[in-house]
Amino acid sequence: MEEKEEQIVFDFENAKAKIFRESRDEIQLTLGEFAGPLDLLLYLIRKEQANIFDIPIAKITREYLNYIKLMEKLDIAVAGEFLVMSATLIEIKSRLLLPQEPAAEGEEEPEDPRQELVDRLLEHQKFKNAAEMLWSRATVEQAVFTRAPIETDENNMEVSATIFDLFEKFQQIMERRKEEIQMDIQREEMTLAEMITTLRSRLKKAKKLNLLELFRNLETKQELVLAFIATLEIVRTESVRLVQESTFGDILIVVETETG
Amino acid sequence: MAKEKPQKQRRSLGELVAAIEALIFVSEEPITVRMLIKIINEDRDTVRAALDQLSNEYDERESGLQVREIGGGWQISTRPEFHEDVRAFLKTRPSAKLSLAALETLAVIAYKQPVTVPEILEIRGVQSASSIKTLLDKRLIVSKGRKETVGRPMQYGTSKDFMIQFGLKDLSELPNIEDFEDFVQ
Amino acid sequence: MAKEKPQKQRRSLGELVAAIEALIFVSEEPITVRMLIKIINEDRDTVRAALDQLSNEYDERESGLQVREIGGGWQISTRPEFHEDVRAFLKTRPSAKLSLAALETLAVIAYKQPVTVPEILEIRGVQSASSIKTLLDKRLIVSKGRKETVGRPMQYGTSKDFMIQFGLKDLSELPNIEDFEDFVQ
Repeated sequence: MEEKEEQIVFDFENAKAKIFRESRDEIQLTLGEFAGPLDLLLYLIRKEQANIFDIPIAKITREYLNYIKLMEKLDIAVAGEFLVMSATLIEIKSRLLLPQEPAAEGEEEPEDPRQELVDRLLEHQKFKNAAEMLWSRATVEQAVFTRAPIETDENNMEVSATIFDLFEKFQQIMERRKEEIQMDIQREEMTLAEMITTLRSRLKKAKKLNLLELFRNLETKQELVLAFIATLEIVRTESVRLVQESTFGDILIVVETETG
Repeated sequence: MAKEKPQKQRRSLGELVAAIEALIFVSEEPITVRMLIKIINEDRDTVRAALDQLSNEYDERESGLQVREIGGGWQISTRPEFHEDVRAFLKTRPSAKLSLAALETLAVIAYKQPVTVPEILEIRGVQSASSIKTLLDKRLIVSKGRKETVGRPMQYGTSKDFMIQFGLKDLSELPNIEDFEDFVQ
Repeated sequence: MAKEKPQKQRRSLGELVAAIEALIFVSEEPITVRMLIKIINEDRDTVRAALDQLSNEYDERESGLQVREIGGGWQISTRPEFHEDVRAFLKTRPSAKLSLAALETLAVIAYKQPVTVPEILEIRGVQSASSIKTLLDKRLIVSKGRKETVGRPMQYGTSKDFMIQFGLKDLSELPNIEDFEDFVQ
């Protein structure tokens, strides 16, 4: 088929791509889940003003394949089901081209190769119409309001649950845990020297540290042990003292002042 | 044998209507006839008659409210005519409608339930995974157990919320699917 | 100055009464006269007259509900005469509603059963004692004997009621990751 000049315009809001051909006839391509192969076929049949019970299969197939080509050109990932339909159309077309064997006496007429497709299209069409009915019902219901929560209602903090909520929660917990484990691995282990340096600089700034608080903020057992040894080391080598202000009170590390 | 409970005094229909009105109001969800029978301690016919009378009273006095059967129970709600006033007060806009894809999937599930994902694909011609997820999130559909077939796929059906949001008394109120046959010209 | 809004058509008193009824009904707090004036766009006297008429209507038809002024606003509530029916109803409500914490705990127990309290803590990262109590009270979980390990902690699993409430034939019907793979794009 010869290529024609085409101009492509995207209408993102409605998830549509319009293609203007040189001949000025306009092709609209609807993206998204709604536009499956059956929708596309119904659209083409309507556009051609063809009779659904007597689909001009050669023409429709040609149009259909054009669309698929266009989609590819637009870099729209052509979903598998569109390709399956291409194959189906081509198969129907070739079966129609085969010479018909006349039905023998008493035998039933061979089925029209298009029949299965027509049935599917009609079935699909019904549900599209049913969807429209639902749409208009929902519109009416949106104009109707129920009473506000009253005292006797249960607390809104609570949720009623389905089995899917349960599964989702479980997934979330597992995700959360995975992240926590990764964070654990990422945290670098401190050496004693680093712990002494940290403690020293904090003391220098604060002049006074609460031992209990210091230990409470440590994450691992290893850090706790290191902090303990570091404290002893600092008390031993530097002018700081451990002070307990009352009998079961908190223990403080205090930097000795010159006059102290 | 002696009666254990003191027999309640029989109430007039008017009193029953009023008691039922109070119960419908208090209930968060549409209240079922069965529940009303249990609480009011009257037979089904009496409760039904009271419900009809109550509903008619609301209609006749041209109330701003209506009493109606929805989602398998009875509920009081505002009348659609007053939606502008109510919206102005609640400062709400019509909530986001479902996408056409989701509505189509919902239509298939409503008419074919219980139905599996592959069966929906067959009718719609496209994958419906994200629509099904949306419908589950909005609690319009629920899982209906697994189908005893290869792979034991999950089956889906519509929920009570579906009936409430689409203003249906029960599923039998859905128009017949054959009525939607519409020959493409 | 020109009117910016097109003047609404004047409504009859009956229509105003109905609109006000709808507004009182949807309001979370008793709705003030000032708010009604604003929404209904009528003067104070008209709104007052409509409120009186509404309140009288409820009294006259011996409704189960009453419209009354309370806490500086107007509210619809059940009449005290029906408190016995109302209380009887409120008692019957199944409380299948769970807090998020309880739901999470239940999820862990359902998928990891039999499981001990320390194991649940390990997975959830938070103490679950009160959730476990709630779940036991609601009979969604049951103890499954002690684990033969240090301290012999109690193990928990889901109950038959759990399966009934969540619509499961058996535990193999719990959704698994494959059921959701389709939804991930």
